[in-house]
Amino acid sequence: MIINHPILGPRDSQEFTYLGDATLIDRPDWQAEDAADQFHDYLYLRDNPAGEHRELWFHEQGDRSWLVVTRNTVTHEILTVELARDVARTRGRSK
Amino acid sequence: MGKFDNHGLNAVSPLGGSEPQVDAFAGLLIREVTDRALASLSARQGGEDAVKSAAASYLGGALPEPASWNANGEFAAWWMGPDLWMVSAPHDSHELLAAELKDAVGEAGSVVEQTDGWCRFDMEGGRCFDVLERLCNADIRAGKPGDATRTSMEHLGVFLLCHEAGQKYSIVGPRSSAGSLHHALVGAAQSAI
Amino acid sequence: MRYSGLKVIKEALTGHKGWRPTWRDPEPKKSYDVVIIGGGGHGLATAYYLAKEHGITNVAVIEKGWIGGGNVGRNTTIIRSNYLLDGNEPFYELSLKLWEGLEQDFNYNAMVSQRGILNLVHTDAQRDAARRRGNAMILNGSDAELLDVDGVRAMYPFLNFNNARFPIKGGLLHRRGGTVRHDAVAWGYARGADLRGVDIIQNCEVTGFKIENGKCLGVETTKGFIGANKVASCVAGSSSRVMEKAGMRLPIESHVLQAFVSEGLKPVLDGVITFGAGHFYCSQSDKGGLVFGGDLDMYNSYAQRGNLPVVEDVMEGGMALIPALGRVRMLRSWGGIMDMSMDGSPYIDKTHVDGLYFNGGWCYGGFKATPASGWCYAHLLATGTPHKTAAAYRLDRFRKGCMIDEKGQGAQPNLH
Amino acid sequence: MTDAVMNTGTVAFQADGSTGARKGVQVNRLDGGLIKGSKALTFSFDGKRYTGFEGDTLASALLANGVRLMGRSFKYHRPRGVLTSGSEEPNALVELRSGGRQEPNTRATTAELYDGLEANSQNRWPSLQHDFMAVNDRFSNFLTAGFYYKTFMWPAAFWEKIYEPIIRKAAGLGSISFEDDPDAYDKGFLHCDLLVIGAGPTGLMAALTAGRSGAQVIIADEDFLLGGRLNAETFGIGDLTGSAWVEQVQAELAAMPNVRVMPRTTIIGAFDHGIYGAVERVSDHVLAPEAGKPRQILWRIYSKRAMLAAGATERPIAFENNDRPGVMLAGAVRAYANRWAATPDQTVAVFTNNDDGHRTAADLIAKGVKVTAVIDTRADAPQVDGAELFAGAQVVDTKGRLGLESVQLRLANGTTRDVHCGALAVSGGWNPNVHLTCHQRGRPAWREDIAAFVPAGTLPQNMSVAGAANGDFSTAAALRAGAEGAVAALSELGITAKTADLPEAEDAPINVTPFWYVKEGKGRAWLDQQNDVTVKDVKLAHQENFRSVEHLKRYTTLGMATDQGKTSNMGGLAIMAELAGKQIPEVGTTMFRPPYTPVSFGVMAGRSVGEEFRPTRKTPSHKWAEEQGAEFVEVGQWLRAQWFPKAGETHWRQSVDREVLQTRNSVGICDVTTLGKIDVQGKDAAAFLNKMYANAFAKLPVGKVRYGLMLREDGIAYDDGTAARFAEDHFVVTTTTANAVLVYRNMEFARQCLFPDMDVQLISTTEAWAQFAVAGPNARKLLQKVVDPEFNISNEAFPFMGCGEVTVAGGCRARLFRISFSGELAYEIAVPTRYGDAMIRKLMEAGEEFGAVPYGTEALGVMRIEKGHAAGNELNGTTSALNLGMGRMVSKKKDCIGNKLSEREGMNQEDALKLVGFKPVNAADPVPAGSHLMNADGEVSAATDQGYITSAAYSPVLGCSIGIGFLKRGDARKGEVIRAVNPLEGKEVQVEVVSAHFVDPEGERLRG
Repeated sequence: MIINHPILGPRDSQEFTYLGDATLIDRPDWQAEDAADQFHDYLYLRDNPAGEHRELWFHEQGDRSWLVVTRNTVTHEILTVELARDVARTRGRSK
Repeated sequence: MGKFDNHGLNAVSPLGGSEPQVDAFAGLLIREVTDRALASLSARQGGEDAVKSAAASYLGGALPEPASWNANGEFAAWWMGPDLWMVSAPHDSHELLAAELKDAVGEAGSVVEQTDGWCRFDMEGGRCFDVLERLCNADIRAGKPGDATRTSMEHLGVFLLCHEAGQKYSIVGPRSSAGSLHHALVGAAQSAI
Repeated sequence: MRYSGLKVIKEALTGHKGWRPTWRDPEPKKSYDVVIIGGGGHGLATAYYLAKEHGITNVAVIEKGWIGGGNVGRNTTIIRSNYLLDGNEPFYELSLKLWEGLEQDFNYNAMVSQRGILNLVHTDAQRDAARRRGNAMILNGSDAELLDVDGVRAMYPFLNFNNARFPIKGGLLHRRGGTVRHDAVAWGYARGADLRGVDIIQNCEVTGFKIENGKCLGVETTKGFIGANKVASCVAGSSSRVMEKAGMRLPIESHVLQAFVSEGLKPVLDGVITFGAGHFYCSQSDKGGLVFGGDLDMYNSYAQRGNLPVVEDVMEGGMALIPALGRVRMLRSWGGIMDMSMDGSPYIDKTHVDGLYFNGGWCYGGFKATPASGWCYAHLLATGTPHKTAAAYRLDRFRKGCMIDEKGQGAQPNLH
Repeated sequence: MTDAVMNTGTVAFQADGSTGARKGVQVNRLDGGLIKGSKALTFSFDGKRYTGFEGDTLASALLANGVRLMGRSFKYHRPRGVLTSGSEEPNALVELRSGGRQEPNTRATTAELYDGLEANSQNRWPSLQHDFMAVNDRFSNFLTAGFYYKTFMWPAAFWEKIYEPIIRKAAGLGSISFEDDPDAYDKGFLHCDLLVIGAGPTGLMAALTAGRSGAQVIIADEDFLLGGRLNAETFGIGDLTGSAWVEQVQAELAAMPNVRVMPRTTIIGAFDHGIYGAVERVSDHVLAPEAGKPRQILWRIYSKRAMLAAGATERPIAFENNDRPGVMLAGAVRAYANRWAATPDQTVAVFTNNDDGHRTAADLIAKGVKVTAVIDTRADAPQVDGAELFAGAQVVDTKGRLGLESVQLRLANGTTRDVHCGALAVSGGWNPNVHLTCHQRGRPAWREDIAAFVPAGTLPQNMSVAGAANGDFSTAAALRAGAEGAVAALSELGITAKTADLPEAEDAPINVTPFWYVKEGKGRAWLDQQNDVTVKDVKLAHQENFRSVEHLKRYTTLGMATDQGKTSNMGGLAIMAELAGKQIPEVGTTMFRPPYTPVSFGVMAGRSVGEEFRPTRKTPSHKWAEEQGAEFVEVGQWLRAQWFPKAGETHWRQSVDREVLQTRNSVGICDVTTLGKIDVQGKDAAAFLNKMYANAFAKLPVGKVRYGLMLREDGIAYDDGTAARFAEDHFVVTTTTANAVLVYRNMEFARQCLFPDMDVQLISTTEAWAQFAVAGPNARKLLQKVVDPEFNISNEAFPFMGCGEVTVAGGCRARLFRISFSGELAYEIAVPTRYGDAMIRKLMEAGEEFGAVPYGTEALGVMRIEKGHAAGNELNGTTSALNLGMGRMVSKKKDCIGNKLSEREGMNQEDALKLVGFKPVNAADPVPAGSHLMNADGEVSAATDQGYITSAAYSPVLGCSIGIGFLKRGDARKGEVIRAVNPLEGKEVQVEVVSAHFVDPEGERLRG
């Protein structure tokens, strides 16, 4: 597969390490009332769609960027690629 | 191989020799390079501009753009990642490059000595394309001087720096695997040439 | 109709006129006691044991394509009971015992062949782990032998003992492990279930569940609504797609696993062998092809195909282990969709919906589990309580912190 | 023809002596052809020597020499000859070469002839002519499709003991030598705008058009000669012969720097996003590769656009005994005559359902071969000159044991007739080579006018199909499609290409009337010749309800042979459709999957073989350790010294015991460079580490080191190490050797995805520093001789868990850490890696007066077990901080990775496993790691399992074996005697539960 890196352009997916669903960015608040349940759902449950899937890839053999790739899990077509750090900030993550 | 005996310890090259290794083929030379000091420079949050200007004045030129490298006098630098660069200088005159660089950028940046984290082989000659296309997936034939590509060769992550398209490249890889990287380069050369 | 050597001879002498369909193709009835979603190995085995062991024959197996077309028809045919953890080993040992009597039980030759599985070890730490696992196997009634390098050499002198990057230090031998003719498993269970009255309905896809006040009343399908007292999902890689229709999110990711077969060769490899320093395992089919595989492609996928890097990785492992394979050719590659669970172990459980049951999360261990999965799923469906060997396969085990993590990889499905 | 061939530079045979001479040897060699008659090559088949010419394949050379019998079928061991002239060949498979180069199942049709070629027939015993296993053919009626599923079940034990061994021995085709393959293989990567797959008229025209536009073009063909069918036909293109036109185009392409022409290169698969796999056969056409040169190369081709121009494959017609040597595809017979100047026999008959078959008759007649009959299933068949035509007739049977002698016809009027012929050229029409279009989601669609499947559905991204592969069979149509396809593909890339003026070429329409099999006859009519699948088998599959194409394939093995059904699938489908009363498209097709043709293990492994399977990482002291005669061990990719044998030591234990005792009694030195080192800087560095580690780090003072435990988010411990604080905003973190990459990846994940606004920068420095542990009571004394005097490393100035920057050996900068894995007074000292070799020598020299020893990973392991330190065996991915006895380290007062889920009930049960030590009650007993723990009495079973031993060693200090491991409620059971059982090796020993800290439990030594 070819991942169109937002900074480096098209790169072979072989250079990347796959993690999984991009919701792993949304780590729950450890002090929330139902933190235990939230962490369970966060770590263990997946939508696992047959179709568009937002997922995390690490450019391990490249610039060490974590990317959020939107890819169709049926056709493997890649629709968008973003820097995970930007996505994380837009999802309200900070320190 | 440089002024290493400035104290009681003698240096050895990544391949373990006291002199850099050279391998010659028809139309290709593979040279182990040991006379450069390296330091990584990363901008701290909010310090991106400060680092760039401080580095520019220390290096005598701007830090390179993504996926590229440049040289300014005795200095050279390549882009490693977002807000992260590798700076290189002659080892003889800059064995303490990291300290010098840190002084230059101060609080705006983080600097880490990288000199001995890497081994470097320069490949020169008309057969570079033929050999490199056996080693890495970079589109080298479409490449240009100043390209700095992180790629992998025979399972090893390396930086590939283009000096002159089709004629001269530097391959910078992990020092502990220098032997394996060297074997891969020589093997590819024997196979392709 | 009973299969036998005599029957084969009789038919040969009378023009093969007497062979009847291996299973019927009935139209679905309005409702069943149990509707099993998925005509794969596990679904068909479940139907077979429901009918045979529990006398529940008013059962339909509905399959969106052709039966046996999922992972039971695209795996590397290995059976084994060489697990480490208490939550797993008794279940897989039950499965292996069922394999051992399967052909006589369902009167179909699935070519169950226990020629042994050898897991190679290349480091002292691997040997320690192999010893712990071998002991766990024996304590659970399975079999294991720890071989040193000479023991391995005696079995397979052509492995790389000369210039290996990761020298072979020994291996854990599981003599009762082996292979089975995978398609025949689906066909044998289908035939056995069909003979006992189970309706096998091909080309019928589930489009939804009918759930009213927390009770599942049946399934909507491309052949209309089919009512059921109990609905049992058994669709491996499609688990998330199907259960999503019942509003469930599962601890499962679907990943593609490639497998390969070489051109036919005169005997090379008697048993199954797994490389401990790379991703490669291999056996030889009775037809002569080397059947081999390795690691997942690593990314979520519902495409039954993979990509080149994994092919290379697997065949590099093959060459590293058996340099004599250099000129042997890979004939065909294919991919299956693995229902990778969050700890590498499966689920056989009720769901929060009354009358809706779930079986899945088999990762790439589903084939060897087929008989026990059917046996235990049938037990759960018939009795309402989990079979003792499958008691740990609950959907809520992560909430409780009771993971069954053979590989110790944590909640990352593609690493199991 | 002759002149034209002259033009092409190849030698045509004139009616002169030389031809006669050659014909004398090669009885079925004809005039003309594209072989180099000037270059005679000798080769052997089954030990018999023959002569052929450069340009021959093994198959064409054998035919020219009058050899029709080339193999045996898989199941019935029927005598078989060559059916085709290409890679789709099911029958003529041979073992090529010998020794380590022996290559089973090689298609004689694609094996290029070279001088000294050695081939042997396979799957027969004792000889090809007299094959014992041919007895199977007599029992074929019992060995029908799937018969084995219905028998061999009684008695149960007999399957493995009796039946299966016989079946396995009989099964398989060719054999391997079991010797290592001596040849080298290589891999590479190519990039292009347009990849053209196939170099027939379509592909050549496409490459020419694209090449002229300046685009980067790769054109690949599996054949060693470009031109595809043009080399097999007598068509002219413009005023040139087909082959002359090919040479002209080839010359122009060769002159273009932007075009790469790759003959002998098979595109094996279409993978995601325009990546194609290709295998180039570099040296298969020579006796042995040149020194250093590869046999084959695997190319990964990154294409922006690809055009499939792979042509079409002819399909046979099934009829009784249609598998005898001499029964061939009509297009193949034509190819042998026109390209290779060879004919399977001097008398040939033709059996066809389409006009194309008639070309074979015409071409053979033109070559002086006697065509004894043209049998056309169509009543309205076109006329034939020079041969008798039987319109509306069918071939109903054949004769000839090891080779065809005659065929029996049923004529339109119902009468039968025997026709003498040594070969029968059969044409059932042509199937477009759609295979690569199916490698992703493509599903072919039926086209009635050509009675064949053509590419359809979702093709691989950016792939187009043209020419015969797309169902356009005429040469003119192919040229047009190639040119227009190239223009279209490039325009999508913004490259303008012009369609060249197309030369004149034949444009004959396809006249075909579908005809799949001859219905009459009690005998067998073959569909899949290699696997012996007959029409009867398909009927039986239908009868037993194996009606889906996939069931048909799997039950009968139709299309599962080495040719993957390229010539047989279609017939099977058509017959199943007829039986099921369906249209062919309703029945559908099976999946075509990679590779297009089989691919060797060697080329897929490339140069990653033997010791180069994976890279090797060497420590800075590697060279020195080699000089000491150290034994090395693989730790991940690292090679580490395992122990350093001294003269007179005959067993590794002696060396290890000595290293341990000398270290504990005086001082030892160990290279610990392999531990991962990550440099962490930034204003939030401390806060960041506070998230990464389960224990607190925020308040670690500068100049201090702290042990840290890392958890996964699920609360399981996965790594431990130390963090040294060099400044408020600067830490150096160490990881275990095995987890260095993983920890770095996880830290980057946290930095970029979880805490994107933290000011923290990470970079690995593992390789930059050569780090040595100096351990033992004399460690400080030793180091004081190496560290420059201006640095005070006394216990007061440099206490336990201190760290700082110093210089050594007169000014070499170094980092010093006072940390201890061995439990002794210990330091780790790091210098730039290039000085590592000198540093180990310096340390050993300085240590001489103390009798300093180097110690390896074994002694390291013994000492850490003596101290009860957890390592890989304990951090096995299933153990929590609680299990490791570090439960209290997990801070509840802060947020860190893993602490929330570590609170789950299942991980905090009162009988949880706890890390403790074990001592054998009988000091002589070993306590092997991997033993399970059982109570002192009671049954030994999984149900009564109490835990397991993770690590064990012989402790020279205690004079007995010791172990550490996990025991239920272990911390509360010290002093209890239990059993360590190891049924795997038939061992059981009594052990006492003790503290895991066997040596210096109070830890006084390391503070001393």
